[in-house]
Amino acid sequence: MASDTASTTDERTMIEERVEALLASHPPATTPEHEFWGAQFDHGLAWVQHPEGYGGCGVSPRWQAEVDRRIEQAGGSTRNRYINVLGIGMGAGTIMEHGTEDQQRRWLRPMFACEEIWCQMFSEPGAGSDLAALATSAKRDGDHWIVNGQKVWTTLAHLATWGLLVARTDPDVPKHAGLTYFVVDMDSDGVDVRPLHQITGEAEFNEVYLTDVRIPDEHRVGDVGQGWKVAMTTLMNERVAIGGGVQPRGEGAIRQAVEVWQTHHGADGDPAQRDELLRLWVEAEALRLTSTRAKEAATHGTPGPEGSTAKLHWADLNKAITSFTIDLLGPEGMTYPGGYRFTRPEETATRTTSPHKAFLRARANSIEGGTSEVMKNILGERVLGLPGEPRTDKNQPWREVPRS
Amino acid sequence: MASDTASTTDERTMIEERVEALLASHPPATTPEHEFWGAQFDHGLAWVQHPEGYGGCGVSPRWQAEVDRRIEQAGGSTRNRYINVLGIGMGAGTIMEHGTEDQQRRWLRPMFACEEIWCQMFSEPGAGSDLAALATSAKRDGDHWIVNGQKVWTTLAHLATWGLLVARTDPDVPKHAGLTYFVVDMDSDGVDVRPLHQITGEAEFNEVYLTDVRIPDEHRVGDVGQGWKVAMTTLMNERVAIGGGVQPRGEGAIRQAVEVWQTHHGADGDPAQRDELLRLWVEAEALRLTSTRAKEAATHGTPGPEGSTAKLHWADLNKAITSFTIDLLGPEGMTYPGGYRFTRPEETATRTTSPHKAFLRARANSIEGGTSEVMKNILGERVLGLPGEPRTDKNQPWREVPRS
Amino acid sequence: MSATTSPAAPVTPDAVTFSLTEEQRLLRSTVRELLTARAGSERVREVMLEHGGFDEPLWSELAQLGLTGLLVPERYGGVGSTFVEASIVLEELGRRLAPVAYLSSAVLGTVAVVRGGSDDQQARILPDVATGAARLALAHLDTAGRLDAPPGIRAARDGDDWVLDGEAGYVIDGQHATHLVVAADTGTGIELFVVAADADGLAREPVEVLDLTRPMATVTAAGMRIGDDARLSAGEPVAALHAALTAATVAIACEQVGGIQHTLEAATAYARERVQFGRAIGSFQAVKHQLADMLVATESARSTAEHAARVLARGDYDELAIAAPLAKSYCSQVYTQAAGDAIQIYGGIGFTWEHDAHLYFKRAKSTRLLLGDPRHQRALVGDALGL
Amino acid sequence: MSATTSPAAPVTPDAVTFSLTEEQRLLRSTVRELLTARAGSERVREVMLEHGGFDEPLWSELAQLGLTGLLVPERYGGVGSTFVEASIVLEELGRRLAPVAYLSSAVLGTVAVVRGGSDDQQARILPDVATGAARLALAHLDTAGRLDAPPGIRAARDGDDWVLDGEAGYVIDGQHATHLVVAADTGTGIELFVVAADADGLAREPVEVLDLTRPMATVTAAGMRIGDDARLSAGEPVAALHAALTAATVAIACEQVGGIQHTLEAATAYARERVQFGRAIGSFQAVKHQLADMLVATESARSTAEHAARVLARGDYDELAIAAPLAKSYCSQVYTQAAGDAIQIYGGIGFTWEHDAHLYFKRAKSTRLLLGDPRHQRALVGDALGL
Repeated sequence: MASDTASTTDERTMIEERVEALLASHPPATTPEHEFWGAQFDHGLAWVQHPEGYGGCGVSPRWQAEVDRRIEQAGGSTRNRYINVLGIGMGAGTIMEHGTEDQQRRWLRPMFACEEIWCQMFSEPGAGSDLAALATSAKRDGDHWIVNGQKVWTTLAHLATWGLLVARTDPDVPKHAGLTYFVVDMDSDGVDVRPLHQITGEAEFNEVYLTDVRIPDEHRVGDVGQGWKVAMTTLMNERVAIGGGVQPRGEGAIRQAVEVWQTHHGADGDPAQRDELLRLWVEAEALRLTSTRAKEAATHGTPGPEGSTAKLHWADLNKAITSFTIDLLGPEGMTYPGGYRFTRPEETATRTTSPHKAFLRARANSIEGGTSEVMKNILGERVLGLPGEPRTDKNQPWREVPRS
Repeated sequence: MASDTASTTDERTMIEERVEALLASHPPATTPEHEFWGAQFDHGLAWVQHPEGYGGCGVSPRWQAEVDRRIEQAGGSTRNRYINVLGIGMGAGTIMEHGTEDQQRRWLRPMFACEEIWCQMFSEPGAGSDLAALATSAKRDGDHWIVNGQKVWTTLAHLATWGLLVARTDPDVPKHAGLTYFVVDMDSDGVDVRPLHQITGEAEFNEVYLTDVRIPDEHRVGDVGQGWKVAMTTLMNERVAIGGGVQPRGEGAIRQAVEVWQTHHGADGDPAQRDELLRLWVEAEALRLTSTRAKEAATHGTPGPEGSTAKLHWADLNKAITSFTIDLLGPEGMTYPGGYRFTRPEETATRTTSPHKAFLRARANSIEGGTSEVMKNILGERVLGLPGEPRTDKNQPWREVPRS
Repeated sequence: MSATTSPAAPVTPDAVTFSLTEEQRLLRSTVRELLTARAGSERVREVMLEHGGFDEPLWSELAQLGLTGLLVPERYGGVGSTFVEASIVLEELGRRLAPVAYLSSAVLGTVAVVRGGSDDQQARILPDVATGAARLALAHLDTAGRLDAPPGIRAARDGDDWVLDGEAGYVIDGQHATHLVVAADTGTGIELFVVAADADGLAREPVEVLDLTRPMATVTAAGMRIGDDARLSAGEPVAALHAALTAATVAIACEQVGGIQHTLEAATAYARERVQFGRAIGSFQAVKHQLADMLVATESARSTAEHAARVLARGDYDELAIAAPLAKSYCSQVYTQAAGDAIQIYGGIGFTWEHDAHLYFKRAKSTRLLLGDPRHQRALVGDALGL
Repeated sequence: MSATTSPAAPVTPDAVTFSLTEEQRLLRSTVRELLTARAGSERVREVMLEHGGFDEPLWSELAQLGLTGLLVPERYGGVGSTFVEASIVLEELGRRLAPVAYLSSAVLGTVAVVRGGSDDQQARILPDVATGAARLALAHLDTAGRLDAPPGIRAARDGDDWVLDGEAGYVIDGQHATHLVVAADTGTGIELFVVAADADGLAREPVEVLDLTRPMATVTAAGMRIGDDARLSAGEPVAALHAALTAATVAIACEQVGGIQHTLEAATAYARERVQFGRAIGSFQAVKHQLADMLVATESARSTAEHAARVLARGDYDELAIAAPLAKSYCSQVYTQAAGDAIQIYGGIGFTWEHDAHLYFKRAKSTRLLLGDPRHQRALVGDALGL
């Protein structure tokens, strides 16, 4: 990495001092997690790029990784970023950019301390890839809004205090123009959260039915009709959050494939299967190196296309690896150890997932967070500069656009 | 096969009698080919479905295979269907359906006897998949037409007496409506045939430059502005011609792959490569069985989708097999035995082609006769009933449609 | 499944006739109508979650139509049809994922008894199989389900009797069978025994299966004593077992074609109806071309399965050594690809439990691995070809 | 290429720095400008058809920039750069398919002499290599080009001399080299000899190559007598050969990345311009998604090649045993796929001799097979990983 310039040296010193102060006043070993995270917020170390008083200290966001690393080294927990991922990873940036000062003061600290969990209500049964076509309506009623509709794929909704919501406030203008962004109190009357069971049987996600839900206008984020723009901020933050980490070599799905190879086949294994295992291993390593390269480019401020290709590449590869792992299991691949359970999945599912569950779960990789088809459109149009398709739905009033 | 009905029994008898008469009056052993084919035409056995006097005897076209089989059994040649494939396979049906009686009388017999070779001038540099966008113009000049433009991929143009041509006679109407179909005397002034060298170095195809070529109006086929409809008849006949034959098991590209496996690898070969060879063998056999099934369905008059999928399947598979064969050759795959020759390929290329040339030649399989992309649109829309894409070029005057 | 036939050069087989007779078409529409009425998604889900994956009322209806005894000779109360008729039923069952013991009893068990049993034994067992009153299941694997290992159950001679011990894994419909055909390792070879499923010394434990519409069991024999008349005594037991497994290989391919066809049709219908960005998603080339590829693959898969069924029907065992593994390897590849692609076309809804896509996806994967995966089947093709 | 390094567990390697220094960036733009001016398509075609695939004027210009001696130590008149600099040159050469003897002389030959030659021998040979006046080629295979067979040329001791006999196939740039590095089988092992290409007893015959931009020769030695000072005498010859081949493996991957990148850019530009059905073909998802897939693959291919070059540059031989074959296997797969897909995107014009698409398609296939195909390279990765 290039050596620090003068100003980054100052920033480094400031960061180090703040971390030391935090760890001195709130020793991780003896401080309850929520309290520690609150203090971290107060020390300006929650989102370092935020201004003072809003959980930050106004430096480049790349220092955050350094802060987190030091906290973890000192035995502190950063798992709030995981527990409250939709709030801390996506909601906070949105509220900072588009929220009022009152909203920022009210929501950010309890969010970071995980005293209040957040969820995101964007997708609908009729609006998946075509998010801007969403139909949930919000109608003004004095200083309140009355919301009706149905949202799907809302992770954490069953635990959340607050929900990020995009709703249609004007059906008579083109679809992107008629949306407004709100924060919903998930305890409001008319909010009905139901588990959504997936192909593993478990309910990792929820459906949320909204029936005459009243939202005070002060919980609107951004102007009326600006909901698409605000939602884009949330989604941009999502991509940053996803692209953040680089796993060690051989981690993830390929680790399980290698383990099954070693336990079930090994030196006597079929050479055709060994070649396929190695093909996948090579591809996983190629992807990992690309993520490393992307991360390095990002810290040097010259990100190239390598950053935007990772999600697409990973989705296809993860499906291929997890499916091949089942083939490696042979007859055991016809089983589902433990059977199907119609419960909520455990929190730390990723580490302990069986190859069988991983195989089923992976089918969603090329759908969630943007289908592979949509990702390819984005890469083709934004990175490669290819023209878009003829669109009929962009300028027509939403009310007149065909929907299913 | 279902047993013959009464009327098919009559047809069979008639066919058998005619073939016997032909073979008796023109013994293949002693009759020159051209003369034999002429007599075959006169006996109504050239295109059995044509009416008497036009090379046929008015029966179902499925009898043709029987006629050809008997002629071959008796030592007669049917290679005129190959030598003059564009005329006999595609032109004849078009002229029968859309031509005048004079045209039919003038052209069909010399065509079948291979006294006159035919070529087809449809594609242009700017009109490949989008054939209806073609730009070659034909302007009326009294009882003639003056043609200017450039055609590509015209097999046999260097040998042809006559060319099937589609040209634009009205640029101010939508593209499909402004076309007219002609037959061009290839010896006319202004017809310039140039070899088009392909990636093997050889010139299997031609470019044809047309500069102020005069065509008498009596060589127009179909009405002015009806060129698209007439051209479709030609292309339909092409598909029938292509889908006709079913190869024996293990023939074609897979035969070469198996041979290379046996000569270069055999029992000690890499199991991963053996598995890949078998995967391709299985797929080739699956395709062959599908062609068999399609042929059977066609003779029973209830063709299903199996008929339209063969070209697409074959193109991809042939590319895969020929490419894998080069991999099987190992270092020898880096060679091009005989070197690149910038000549016309020999007529019977298919039988004697090296794996190397087959590998290069196969790249065109998914382009010629309809790209795989166009074939998938056709299957998706016509067989599966999926809707088409929004089109802007269909109703606009041709002159105003963007082109490259 | 070891190739007992002579290696066949890549000679073009005698052409089969793919077209159906009037009777066969009637059979197809009869079965399809029955299953449309009785094996809808709701019923299949009820059976798989609440009845252990066996639909007894549906089985009775199939039996009343004579379908459970299609492959049972007429002299033992069956229909004595060819495998072409069975393939039609199997395709329709596969199309609906109908949870009945057809593969296990009407194919595997029936073929084993027909090929291995004496006239007396057949007369004793098959009439009940034909009426559906008896259901056979085949226990021939070890607990790991290895195809190249001896059976997990051993048989030892003790006077006039046999004593069976050991464990067999992955017994299809094992817990719903009334009788088990047990392939047991005698130390010097294999013998087949037919035993009552509820006999003393025999225990059955359901396997936790990926595909809930196809239950399996682990069968344990502990000092189980049976008379020699339980041993199938006509013909070579290995040949009978091989015949049963080859028939099952073809049967699975036929069943897969039904699932593939359903997958194509359902995904196509969805792509015609589902609108995003103001157009049906099937108008986008990304979806349209995926479905066109699926169509191409479906047609070729069908050809391989129908060919194998006809080759089996006419008893051309040389060709069958190629056609059976070829069909299963190809159909398995196509089914797993198609069922996965369909989920992608459905998008989020295809990932939910309430949508049927996952049932086909699981059936595809499970049948891909059943009796040998595509790689294994391809190796058999290669062996038969001498490659 | 046999793994002389210890099997590495899948441990994450020390991270390399992918970013370029200012000097490296300057190097790239210098080379790119030179090749844009001197190695356009017309010139490449002229050289491949009329000059046997070696562009002598371009070679001189590369030499004047010091690029032919990038890997030659400074004390022998070279630049003494790391492999990262060489990888930059290789990528640019691959982007243009520039027909020069870089892989053969500046990589294979240079590394063999640096690793195998005594100081005297290096001082005798390398200064001319650095100036481009001498060009090395490596003759190490048998006539069939088998990687697992002994060299096709044998060396026998005769007094103080050696006598060389036999035939070596697939010698890259063999007919344009001034000197050959011959790996010869002594019966008890391998020795490396440096001999003048026009020496008595040595003959060179061009191979009819698929890729005309990369000439190869068959080299025949017939009773060729040479002194022992021609034998590279420092270090283990097998290790020197292995080092040269490993460096070439990485070099090919870097060159492939250049070709892949060009393929992506050229096909994308065409898809933006070419109009059919009233729209640019790149607006159709069939084309757009194919290019998006190509972009994804290109980025990952680049990562593997750049990583391998950096690992080689820092001399981490344990990691190199993974990184080098990994890069070549992956880049080969991506290149052959991309070059084939590009022809499809171009349509008919891409099938013509006049379009450049086939040159890249042939280079892709040829380099895929050069020094071991992806399957072979993957096996090496597996060996290094202990899988």
